[in-house]
Amino acid sequence: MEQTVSIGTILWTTVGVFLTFCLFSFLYKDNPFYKFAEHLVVGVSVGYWAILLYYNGINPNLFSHLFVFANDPTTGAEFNTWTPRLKGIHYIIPALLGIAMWTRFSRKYSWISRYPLALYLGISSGIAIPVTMKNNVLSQLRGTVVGLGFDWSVSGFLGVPQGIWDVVVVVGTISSLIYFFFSKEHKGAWGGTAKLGIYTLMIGFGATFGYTVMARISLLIYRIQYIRDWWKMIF
Amino acid sequence: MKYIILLFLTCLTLCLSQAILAQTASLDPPAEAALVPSEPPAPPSNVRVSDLPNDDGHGIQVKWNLSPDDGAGAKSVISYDIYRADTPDAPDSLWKKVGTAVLGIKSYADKGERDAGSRDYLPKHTNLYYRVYAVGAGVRSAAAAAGPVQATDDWFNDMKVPELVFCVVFLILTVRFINMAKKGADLYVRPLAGIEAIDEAIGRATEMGKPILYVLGIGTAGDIATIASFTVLGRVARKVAEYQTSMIVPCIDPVVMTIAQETVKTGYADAGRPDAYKEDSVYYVTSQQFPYVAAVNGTILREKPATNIYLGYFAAESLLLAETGVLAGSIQIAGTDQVSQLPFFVVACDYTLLGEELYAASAYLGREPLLLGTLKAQDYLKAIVLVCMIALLALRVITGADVIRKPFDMPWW
Amino acid sequence: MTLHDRLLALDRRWVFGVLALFVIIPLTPMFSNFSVPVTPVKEVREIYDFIEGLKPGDYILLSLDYDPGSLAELHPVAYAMLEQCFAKRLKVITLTLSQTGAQMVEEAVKDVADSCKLYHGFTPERGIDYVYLGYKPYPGLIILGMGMNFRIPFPQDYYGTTLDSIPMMRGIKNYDNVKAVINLSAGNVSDYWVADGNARYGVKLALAMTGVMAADYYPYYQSRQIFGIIGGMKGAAEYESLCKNPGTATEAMKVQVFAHVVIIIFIIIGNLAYFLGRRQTAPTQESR
Amino acid sequence: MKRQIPLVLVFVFGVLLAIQYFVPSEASQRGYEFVLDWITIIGIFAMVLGIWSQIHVGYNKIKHRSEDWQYSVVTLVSMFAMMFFGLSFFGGLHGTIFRLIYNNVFIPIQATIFSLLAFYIASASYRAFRARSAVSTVLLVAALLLMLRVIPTGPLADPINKIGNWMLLVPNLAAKRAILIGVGLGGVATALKIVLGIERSYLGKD
Repeated sequence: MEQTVSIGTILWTTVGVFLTFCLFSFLYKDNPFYKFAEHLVVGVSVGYWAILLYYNGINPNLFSHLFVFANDPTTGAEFNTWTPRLKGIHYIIPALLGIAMWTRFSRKYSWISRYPLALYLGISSGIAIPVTMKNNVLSQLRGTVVGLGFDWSVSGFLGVPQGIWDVVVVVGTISSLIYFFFSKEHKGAWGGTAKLGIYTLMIGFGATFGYTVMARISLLIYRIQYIRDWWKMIF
Repeated sequence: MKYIILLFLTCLTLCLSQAILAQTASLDPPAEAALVPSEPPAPPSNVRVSDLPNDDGHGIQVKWNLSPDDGAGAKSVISYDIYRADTPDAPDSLWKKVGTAVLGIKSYADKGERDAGSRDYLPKHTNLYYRVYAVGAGVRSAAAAAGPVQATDDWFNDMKVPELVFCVVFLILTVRFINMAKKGADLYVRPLAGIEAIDEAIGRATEMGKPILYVLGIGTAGDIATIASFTVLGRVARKVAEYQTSMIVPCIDPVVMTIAQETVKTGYADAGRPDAYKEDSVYYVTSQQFPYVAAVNGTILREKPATNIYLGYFAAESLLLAETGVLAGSIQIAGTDQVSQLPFFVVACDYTLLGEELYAASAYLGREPLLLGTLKAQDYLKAIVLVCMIALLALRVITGADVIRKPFDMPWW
Repeated sequence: MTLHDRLLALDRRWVFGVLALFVIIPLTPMFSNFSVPVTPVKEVREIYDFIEGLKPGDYILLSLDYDPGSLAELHPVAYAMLEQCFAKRLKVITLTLSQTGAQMVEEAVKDVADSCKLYHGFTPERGIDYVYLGYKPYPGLIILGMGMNFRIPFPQDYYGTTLDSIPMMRGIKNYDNVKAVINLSAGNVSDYWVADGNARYGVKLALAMTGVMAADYYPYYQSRQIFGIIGGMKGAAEYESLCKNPGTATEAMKVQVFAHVVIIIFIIIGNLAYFLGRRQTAPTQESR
Repeated sequence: MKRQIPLVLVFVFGVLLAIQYFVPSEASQRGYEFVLDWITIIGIFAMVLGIWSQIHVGYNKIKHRSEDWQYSVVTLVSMFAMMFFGLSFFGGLHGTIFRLIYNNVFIPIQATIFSLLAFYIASASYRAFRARSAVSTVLLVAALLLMLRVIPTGPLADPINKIGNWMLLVPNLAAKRAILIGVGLGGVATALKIVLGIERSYLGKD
C-alpha cells in the first residue's frame, strides 16, 4: 500500500529519530551529540513549562479571579479583558505573596521572600499531617485486617490454606515494622524478628525488581519500533 | 435522564418488535425472552430525608424501605431513581433526577455542588422534597414525596475520629519526649549505616577534591519527602562547609530551588563560613522529569562527584541516576518514601535509607535533643500500631471473620 | 588478569551491547519466522480449554472493557479469543464498558470476523454468529441489568438494531443463556464483574488484564470466583500460542524472552566470576 | 520581623490546615481551596526565579568561556525559542510550531531517556545481583524467579509462576505495608517538626 507522507513529516520525524540516537549514544560514553540533545531538551522543556504555566496556571488560578474574561466572538476562545473583577479581590493576597518571591532579586529585601516560603511549607505540612496519618497509617492498619480474606477453606500456594498465608502477611508486616524501630538495638529475639523483617523486605524488593524488568524492556521495544517505522517511512 | 430515555426507547422498540413478531408468528417461535412491559414493581415505602452529615451543607441523605418486588420475580426492581423538587406538589417537569441506586440499596446521598451556577447545585437552608421511584423493566412507580428537608453545615466530621485520635496521641508523645530531651534525658537510638555513611562520604569528597551532588528528588516543595530532604540538606551543607568542600544541588522546581538555597546558605552560616556559599551551586534545571534526569546524568559524568546523595521523592529516574553514578565511581546514598523505587536504589546504591529512615536522617545527623524526641515519639506510635495489629489479628483468628469485621466496616475507616 | 577478574570488571557497555543486539535482532524481518516456545500457565490454559470444550452454537459473552491505552497488552487476547470462538462456531456477544473503547472494539470484532474467511473458510455474520452491543456508562448498573435481561441496558445493538430482531439474540435473555463471561479490562470494571456479575448472579467469569493489575486479582482465582486469568503481554502470548495463532503479543514476547535470558545469563556469569574470585581472595567487604 | 513572623505564619497556617481536615463546613472548604490556590500561585511566580537561575548559570558559563559553554547557548536559545513560539500570536499552546517542537523534540527525547532504563536495569542486575550474603542472595533469588516467569521453562513454568505470584502477594505485600506505615509516621513527624518550628533552616540565618 502506497502511503504519501509530506516532506515536513519526514523531516520532523527524522529530527526525532536523530535525537533518539543522540541519547542512546550516552550508553557508550558522554559525547557532543548527547550534550547537544541534553541541553536542547532542557531548554525546550523550560520554555514549554513556562508557557504551560502561563496559559494553564496563572490564567485560571489567578487572572480569572482578578480580571473579567470574555469570549472571543469569532473563535469562542476566552481572553483576558484586564478589567478588574471586584468579586475576586481577595486573590490580591496570593498575588502579593507571589510577587514577594521576586524580592530575592534584591539583596536587601530578599528576606521578604521568606514569608511566602514559610506559608508554602506551613500549608503543605499542615495539610499533610492528618492526611498522611489516614492514608499511610490507618488505611494500612485497616488493610491488614479487612483487606485479607482469612479464608481457611481455600487452598493457596503449596496447598496451604489461604488463611495461613494471610497470617504470614501480617507477621511479615509486623517483623518489617520491628526492623524500623530506632530505639532498640537489633539483638536477641528482637534482632531475630528484625532479621525476619529484612528478609521480608528483600523478597519484596527482589520481586518488584524482577517484575519491573518486563515493563522496562517494553519501553525499549517501543523505541526500536519507532525507529523501524521511521525507516519504513523513508525507504 | 439518559437512562430514562433509554428505558422509554426500550418500551417503544419492544412494542414495535412485538407487533412485527406477531405478524410473523407462524414463522418464528414466540420470543419468550423478549422484554414484556409488565406491571410496575411496587414502590419503595417510608422514604425518609435528612441533612447529610459531615458535609459542607450542600447534601441530603435519602433513605427508603425496599420495594416488596426488590430482587426477584417477573416485575423485579432494577434500580431506584431519586428525584428532587422545591415543592411537594410540583409538576413532573420540575422534579430533577439526582441519582440512581441499584436494587437492594436502601439509601442515597444527594451530594450537591456549592456554586449556584453549576448544574448539580443544591441550595443550603432551603426546603427540598424528594421522591423515590422503583424502576422495573421499562416501568416504574413512585413513593410519596418526602420532605421538607434543609441542608446544613457541620463543624466536625465524626468519620474522622480515628485520625484525630492518632494525631493527638502522636502530638502528646512528641511534646512529652521533647520535654524529656530538653531536661537532658539520654535518648538512645541505634546506629544506622546509611546515615553514618553521609559523614564519611563528605570526608571522602574532601580528600578527593571533588564536589558532592545532592538531588532533592522530583517532588514539589510541598511533598513531605522533599521537606525531609531539606532538613538533611541543611546538615549536609553545614558539614560540607566545615570540610571546605563544594556541593552541587540541581533542582526540579523553582520553589524547591529557593528553599534549598536558603537552607544551604544557613548551613554555611552555621559552619561559620557564609562567604564560601556560591549562589550558582543550587540551581534550577527544568520542571520535567526526564529532561531533568538527562541534565543531572550529564552533570554526574562530567563533574564526577565523589558522593551522590539522592533523598526525596523519586519515580522512574531512581535507577537512571543511580546507575550513572556507579559509572562515575561515586559513593551513593539514597533514600525515598516511594516503595516501588526502593528496590532500584537498594540494588544500585551503596547505602539506602528505607522509607522511614529518610525521615529519621535529620535527627540522626543533627543529634539535637528536640529531633531525637520526635524520633522517640515515632517509635512509640509505631509500637501502638503494632499492638493494634497483633490484637486485631488475634481477634480475627480466634473469633472468626464477622466479629472483627464489623467495627472496620464502620464509615470511620 | 584472570578470567574472573576480567568478568568482574566487565565494562557495562558489553551488557548494553549484548542486550541491544538481542532486542533488535528478533525484531528484524529475518527473524519473523523464528519463534520461541511459550508454555502457557494453568490459569491461561483453563480459559482456553473451557472455550474449546464448548459445543458449536453455545453462547459466550466477551466484555472488552479496555481503552486504546492498553491496546498493546489486551488486543492480542481479544483477537485470539474472538477467532477461537468463531472457529468453534460459538455465538459471541460482545460489548464494551469502556468509554473510549467503543470504536476500537467495533473495529477489532469486524477485523477478526473478516479475517476468518482467510483462515477458516467462512465469514461469521453479524447478527447470526456475533453481535456487538456497544458502550453504555455505569458498568455496575449495566452488569446488574444484564443479569435480569440484556435488553434492559442494551435495547439495541451498536448499530441500532433492536435485540429481538437480531436472529441470534432471540430467546437469549440473560446470563443464564451464556456459558461464560470473559472480561478483558484495564480498569476497575473487573471489580464490578466479580462483585455484581459473579457474586450476585453466579456468572462463570474469567479475566484478562494488564500485567500491572493481574497480581491483584489472583486471590479471586484462588478462591475460584474466576476460572482463569490472563495477565499482560505474557498471558496474551500464551493465549496466542494455545490458539496456534501467533500475533503481536508473540512477537513482543519473543523480544522479552531474549532480553530476560540475556539478563539472567549475565547474572549467572557475574555470580560465577564472583565465586571463582572469592575462592582465591579473601571475601570482599559487604555492602548493601 | 525576618525570622519570627515567618515562624508564626508556619505555625498558624499549619495548625489551621491540620484542623481544617476535620471541619467539613462550607467556610472551611472554601478557605481550604483558596489557600491551595496560594501554593499554586506562589509556585507560578517562582518560575521566574527558575528561569532567571537558568539564564544566570548559562550566562556565566558563556561569559567565562568555561568548558562546554557552547551548549549553554543551545539551552538558552531553545528555551527562548519555545517561549517565543508559545506566544498567543502563534496560537499559544496550540500553535503549529510549538506543537511540532513538542511532538518531535520533547516527546521522543523523553521516551528515549525513559527507555534507557531497559539497559540500566540489565547492567544493575549484572553488577549487583551477587550472592554475597544471605540477604543479597534472597534479593537475587526473588528477582531471578520473577524474571524466569517470562521465559518458557516447560514443565517448570507452572511452579515458577506460582512462586512468583506468592512472592508478589505475600512478602511483597507485607514489605509494602510496613514501609508505608513507617513512611506515614515519619512524614507526620517531619510535618510536625516544620509546623512547630523545630526545623527552621529554610528561614536562613539573621
